[in-house]
Amino acid sequence: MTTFMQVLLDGLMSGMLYALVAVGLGIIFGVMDVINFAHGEFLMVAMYVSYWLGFILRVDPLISMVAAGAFVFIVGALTYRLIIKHTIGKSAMSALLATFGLSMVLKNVCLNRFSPNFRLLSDTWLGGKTLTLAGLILPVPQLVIGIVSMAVVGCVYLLMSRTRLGWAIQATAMDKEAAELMGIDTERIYLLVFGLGGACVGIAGGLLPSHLAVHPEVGTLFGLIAFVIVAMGGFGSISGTLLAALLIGLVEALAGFYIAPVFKYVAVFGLYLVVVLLRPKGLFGW
Amino acid sequence: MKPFLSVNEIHSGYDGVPVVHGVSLEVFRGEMVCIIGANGAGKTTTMRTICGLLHPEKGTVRFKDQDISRLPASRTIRRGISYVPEGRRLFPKLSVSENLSLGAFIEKDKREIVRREEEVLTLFPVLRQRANQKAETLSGGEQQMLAIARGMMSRPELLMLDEMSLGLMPSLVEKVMETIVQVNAEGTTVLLVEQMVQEALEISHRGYVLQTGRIVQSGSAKELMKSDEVRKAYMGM
Amino acid sequence: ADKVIKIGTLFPLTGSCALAGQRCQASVATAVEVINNSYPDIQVPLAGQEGILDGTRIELVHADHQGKPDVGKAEAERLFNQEGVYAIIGCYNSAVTKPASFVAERKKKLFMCGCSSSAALTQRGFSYFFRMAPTDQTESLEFVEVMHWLEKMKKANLKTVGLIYENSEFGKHAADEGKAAAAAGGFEVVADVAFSPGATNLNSEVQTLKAKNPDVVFGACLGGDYTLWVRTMKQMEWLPQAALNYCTGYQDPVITKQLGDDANYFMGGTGYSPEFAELMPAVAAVEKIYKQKTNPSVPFDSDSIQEAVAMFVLAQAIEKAGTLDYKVVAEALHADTWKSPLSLGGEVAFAPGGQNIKAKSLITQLQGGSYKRIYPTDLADTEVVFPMAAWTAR
Amino acid sequence: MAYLSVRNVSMAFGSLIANDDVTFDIEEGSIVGLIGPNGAGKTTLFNCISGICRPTAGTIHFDGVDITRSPACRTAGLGAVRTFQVVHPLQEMTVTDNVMVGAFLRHRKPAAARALANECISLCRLEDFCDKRAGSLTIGTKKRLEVARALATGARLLMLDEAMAGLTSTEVRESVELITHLKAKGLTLLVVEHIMEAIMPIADKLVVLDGGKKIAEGPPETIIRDERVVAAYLGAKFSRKMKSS
Amino acid sequence: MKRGDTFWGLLLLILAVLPLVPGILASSFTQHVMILILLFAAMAQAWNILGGYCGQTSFGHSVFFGIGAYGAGMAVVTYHLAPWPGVILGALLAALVAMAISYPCFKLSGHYFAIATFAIVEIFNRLFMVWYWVGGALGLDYPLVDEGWRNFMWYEDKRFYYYGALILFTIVFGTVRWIESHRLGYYMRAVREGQEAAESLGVDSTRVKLAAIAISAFLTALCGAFFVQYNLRVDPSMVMSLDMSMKFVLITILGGLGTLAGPLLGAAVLIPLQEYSRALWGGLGGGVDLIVFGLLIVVVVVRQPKGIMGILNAIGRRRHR
Ligand SMILES: Nc1ncnc2c1ncn2[C@@H]1O[C@H](COP(=O)(O)OP(=O)(O)OP(=O)(O)O)[C@@H](O)[C@H]1O
Ligand SMILES: Nc1ncnc2c1ncn2[C@@H]1O[C@H](COP(=O)(O)OP(=O)(O)OP(=O)(O)O)[C@@H](O)[C@H]1O
Ligand SMILES: [Mg+2]
Ligand SMILES: [Mg+2]
Repeated sequence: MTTFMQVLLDGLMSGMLYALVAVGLGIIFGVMDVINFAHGEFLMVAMYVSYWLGFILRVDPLISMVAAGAFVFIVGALTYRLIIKHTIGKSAMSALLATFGLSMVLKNVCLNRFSPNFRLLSDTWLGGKTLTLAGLILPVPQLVIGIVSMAVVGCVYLLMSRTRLGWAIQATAMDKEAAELMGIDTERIYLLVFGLGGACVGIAGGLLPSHLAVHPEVGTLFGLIAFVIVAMGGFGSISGTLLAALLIGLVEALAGFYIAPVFKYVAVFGLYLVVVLLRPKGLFGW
Repeated sequence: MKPFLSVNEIHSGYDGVPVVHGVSLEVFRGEMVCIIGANGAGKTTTMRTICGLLHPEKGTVRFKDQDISRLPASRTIRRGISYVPEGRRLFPKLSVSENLSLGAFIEKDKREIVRREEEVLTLFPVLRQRANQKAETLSGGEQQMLAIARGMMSRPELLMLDEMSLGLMPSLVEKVMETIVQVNAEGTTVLLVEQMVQEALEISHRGYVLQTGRIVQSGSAKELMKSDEVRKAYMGM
Repeated sequence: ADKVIKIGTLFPLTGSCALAGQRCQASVATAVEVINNSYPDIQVPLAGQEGILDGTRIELVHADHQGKPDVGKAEAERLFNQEGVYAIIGCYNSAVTKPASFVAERKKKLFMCGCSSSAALTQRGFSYFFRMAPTDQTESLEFVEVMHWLEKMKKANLKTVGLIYENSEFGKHAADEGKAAAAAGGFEVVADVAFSPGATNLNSEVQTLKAKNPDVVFGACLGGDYTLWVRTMKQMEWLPQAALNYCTGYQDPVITKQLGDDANYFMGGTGYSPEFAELMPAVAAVEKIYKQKTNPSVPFDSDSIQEAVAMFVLAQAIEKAGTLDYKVVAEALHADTWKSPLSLGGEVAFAPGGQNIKAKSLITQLQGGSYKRIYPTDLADTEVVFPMAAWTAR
Repeated sequence: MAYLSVRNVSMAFGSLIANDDVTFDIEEGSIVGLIGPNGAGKTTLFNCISGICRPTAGTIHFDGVDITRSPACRTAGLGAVRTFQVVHPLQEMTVTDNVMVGAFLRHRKPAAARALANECISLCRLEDFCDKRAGSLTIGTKKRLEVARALATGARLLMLDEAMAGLTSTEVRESVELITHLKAKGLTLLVVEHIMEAIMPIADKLVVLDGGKKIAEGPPETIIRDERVVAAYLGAKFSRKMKSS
Repeated sequence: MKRGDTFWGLLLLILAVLPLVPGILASSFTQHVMILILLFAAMAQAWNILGGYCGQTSFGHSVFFGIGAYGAGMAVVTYHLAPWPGVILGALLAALVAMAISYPCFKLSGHYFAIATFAIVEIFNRLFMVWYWVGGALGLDYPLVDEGWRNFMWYEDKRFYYYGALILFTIVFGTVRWIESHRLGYYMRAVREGQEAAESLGVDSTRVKLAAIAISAFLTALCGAFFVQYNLRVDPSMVMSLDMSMKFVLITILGGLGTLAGPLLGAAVLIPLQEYSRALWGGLGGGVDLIVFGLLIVVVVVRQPKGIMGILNAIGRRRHR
């Protein structure tokens, strides 16, 4: 029983991290209909930012996550300005191609500049600490990442549904031209959305180096999982993304433990297929 | 008197393919002006150029004595131009009332938005019943009304309507026309594009006839209605 | 005139194995540096003279196979046909070494393999293929030996074995050999845990190990996955009595810095470590050059050093054959036993098929951040800590 | 049985009943006008007949075949083809290609399909646009394209959903001529239209929907005099105008 | 139409005589690049049937590619036969698998479909990784076999591979050319542009999509078989991975989606870029070749989002004006 609860708990915590990674992708996807293939690499960049801050300036990831978020916000905004902007409304798939190129560039620039070494921050505030609760082990880093992640996702949700800006974003997502006619500066909205999406994954990446090693390939699998989560939740739905992320975290942990670790991603991707076959627009999609 | 809106020799089109070749027109404050023309004449293109969705390759658009040719649509609406586009362009996943409040996006005061919504719903009572329905599930006519209503939410000084009668039932066309007249009488300048030439000319002060991207005729609505070419080409007589 | 022999290197310089690939490349370059120039004070064959065959210099042509077999094959062909290299040294990933060495064999040109560990490579009966490192098979057998030794020496009660490995050609191969060896040694394999490399977490993997609670774990995890594995075990407050690792993340000196005390008491097969200096006095001087070629803080590891060995052995064979004729050189390679101060055994000799039968590896244990030799006992310098000290006791 | 027979069809979207027990018949070779206020359920009825929606109750027979549950492509294959009120051009294809998609329903051979397509294109006066991308046409032209495409399928029952909206009166006249021409060729037409000038002169029968229910059915002359229709739909001014002309 | 076909005929003729002219295609690396161009053009074109013409973006083609590859690979490695029976079986199996897995997925639209195919690749990849019968993670390595067409294997002379690739290219492009001008091609494009409209014109969109994916998967599997024969090895990450799937997509998009020439253009640009930049800078280590490669992709897209076809069209238009 304790084992079962422990597995659930582990799943839930990785689910919460996935939620934060995916929500960034989700808003970009939902608003601009752009598959940002470089999303995993945004995560990697954030991890490097946080790692170097920690390594050189001895800043703890808990603080440098803000810097990482801000940095990737800028990376996202620049990506939009320099690349995505030119593809919008011209050809549906070209943004995919461009972001794929970008992911290759980011990955290899990091490889080139920082070498392929994997790097891990030691002696962080959270690193390696655990809490024990009724026989369950709660690793503090994951716990904090989970909490931060929920908080950020919550903020994004409120932003999108309660504020004027959120409305403007939704309107832009549905009909860019009509939104412009309402006085919404869609150019700014796009820039913001891309930045915001980057910032979310940036915060996630900023927190990670205290327990996951940074290397140029680290984002790949995260990016992959984020795609599946966003689609499973339903494009444009933040609550869907959250639910899907938690589900995927749970399924990953349960299948990994009760079936076999090799099959955990088979189960995760299988879950997506099952969900969309039952609900073709994802859990909460339009 | 200085024109409220003046369009000078604009050339405009899509992807480098010109559609409008040197159109000029003027609208004075408080007027209702109507542009008529066959399919594909460039009426919509002209309207889009005025409101800033397109930018003229040559020529200028001046509004309230300022050059707005290069302003994007999101800025022209702040100067007081509201364009109700052809084909409605509602926000399909948002409810009717959400669509309406977005119409007043440039207004920041929430209470003011509610007040305007109230006003507009009085003009279009059908929408009141559907206030919480998603826009995409409205019938064609309901959607058209919502589009017009949304266009009026920003309290524009110049309201541009593109084929607003499209798909409306006869009694509604009548009603919408009456509403427009009323809106115009209350001080909003109106620029119309219409296929229902007769009805449009009946309510307008002046009119322009557009043919393959050029103004071929203009004058007071009465003159145009009497003109043989207009009658033959556009009124089916 | 300047006489030159071109040698190709083919390693994963990008992609998920880039770290190892770049080290291997630097290692070959180090060997070439030593061979081409005169280093009379380095006690390694050919160091004292400049070049081979009376002053012929070796020139390296580097290539990147990105960890992909198809790219590796294409690059091998390009190196031979376009760049006109005499031989290729590579490819780290066994999956790439296979097609690439196939190309060489067909062309009847030499392929020197440092550290690809798949036993299958030398079971193909190739006559132009030579591999320096011990195979997974050798290592697995050694692991089992260690277990028996522990049972005897420490009165340990070891019955069950768990495996954790990345699900790739390398990991799967190691695991298969490990399973076979453990079974042959009379141990029961209770957990067989494969994971996708580059994992986001290893929770269920470690949870599975914890649930099955094997006495000994064989690990084949590379790079970041290794640290993640150790950290996750710590988080889940579990440890086996002993953990034995293939030439993997374990033997990357960087982990001791990153994991600190947590890295301690793990064991593994190690072909080289700076702590072996007394056993291999010649290495230190070569290592100095190596550090200049890569990162000054990173010494040789047991994978990368094999690539240098490959270069040295090839050069020695050419020198001895006195010709560049492939057949003659290949026969010479087979015929002799080569002095190799950079190898643990000090010698290299090839069986038919190209396996270095003198290949040895030591079992080390990390203690206090350094690799201590614990087995075989005649080479040991430290007493083994067994069972591993619990997380709470560190 | 009539050519198209709609029996007790109801269609509900959740709690909203868009069609409520609608029953009417269409005789072969006639033109039937379907009118009614915005939101009366005309398009929904089209969706039910053409197989895009499954009606929640009732049956629909076309030429003796039950098509109540048949998917859209089968209904079209049987010869009942509709156009869309909200135009659905095949954006990135040229006008000719658009029409050829329709034409392939009857002709497998590209050459034959092309010939048929060209014929329909000239019937709908789209010659000038042949090589244009359908997405770049104006709304009016797109509507004509819808008609041309439907014609090209060799439809026997053509259902036009506001195909004349957005045309100038002169263009409407031309379309009316086209419709009468088609009728002469033996096609049956079901026409939804808000432009009374167009529909009144040609319809053999009008069916009026309001709030999902059928409120009147009969020849145009009686319909314009029907109090309920005038109140719900035509409005005073139009009915005056219609009567006077 | 006519003029286009003359162009293709001429192109094929030139490609066919190219190796016969002494001095051209002399180096084996050039030959290698040419082979890859033809192979990847054929692969991308096969993808283009479903992804470009039919508008169903699939990231799943490496599954079909892999099945074809394993068909040939297992025939040779496991059963010690000539590859041919495996090729045919693999291709048929790929078509069947494609239809079986995509039938339910066609309910999904747009990105949901794309991501579903994405998931399918990952599932297949992981299953093949642990499936002992097909070699699992270890993969299958070719033994030495006799050279020649019977075994489709040559160790030194690449010219035969070149002709093999050319035949493959011709088959795939010919098929697509035929489809394009016939009913299926029109129907596929109609389904892409608007399923509802297509259905109302009598197009059975499910059948059209199934036909498209079956043909596409069959041709893709043939390319897969060629790929293993050329590379002497097959394992899941080589042939059945997202990386491989991306190649199909990238080349087509880069060249021009839904056009006959697009895949060839895309391959003709991307493959030499990839191969030569690697040859030139790969050895430097730091992934310089990949940075350059990535940057060039970005620049092309930013300049002309409609791909190289878009650039050509733009030039053509300027000339006309
Ligand atoms: N997005 C576009 N891309 C390319 N060409 C376009 C586009 N939109 C319209 N056109 C072309 O521009 C010309 C004029 O179009 P415009 O929409 O201005 O006509 P209109 O007078 O409004 O016609 P209608 O009454 O049918 O709406 C047409 O020939 C049309 O094909
Ligand atoms: N998919 C849907 N979901 C929910 N309600 C719908 C849906 N489609 C239509 N409706 C509702 O059904 C009613 C009938 O719509 P329909 O489009 O059939 O009207 P119509 O008679 O064609 O009107 P118009 O003349 O304006 O086109 C409308 O009130 C509309 O809001
Ligand atoms: Mg228009
Ligand atoms: Mg309707």
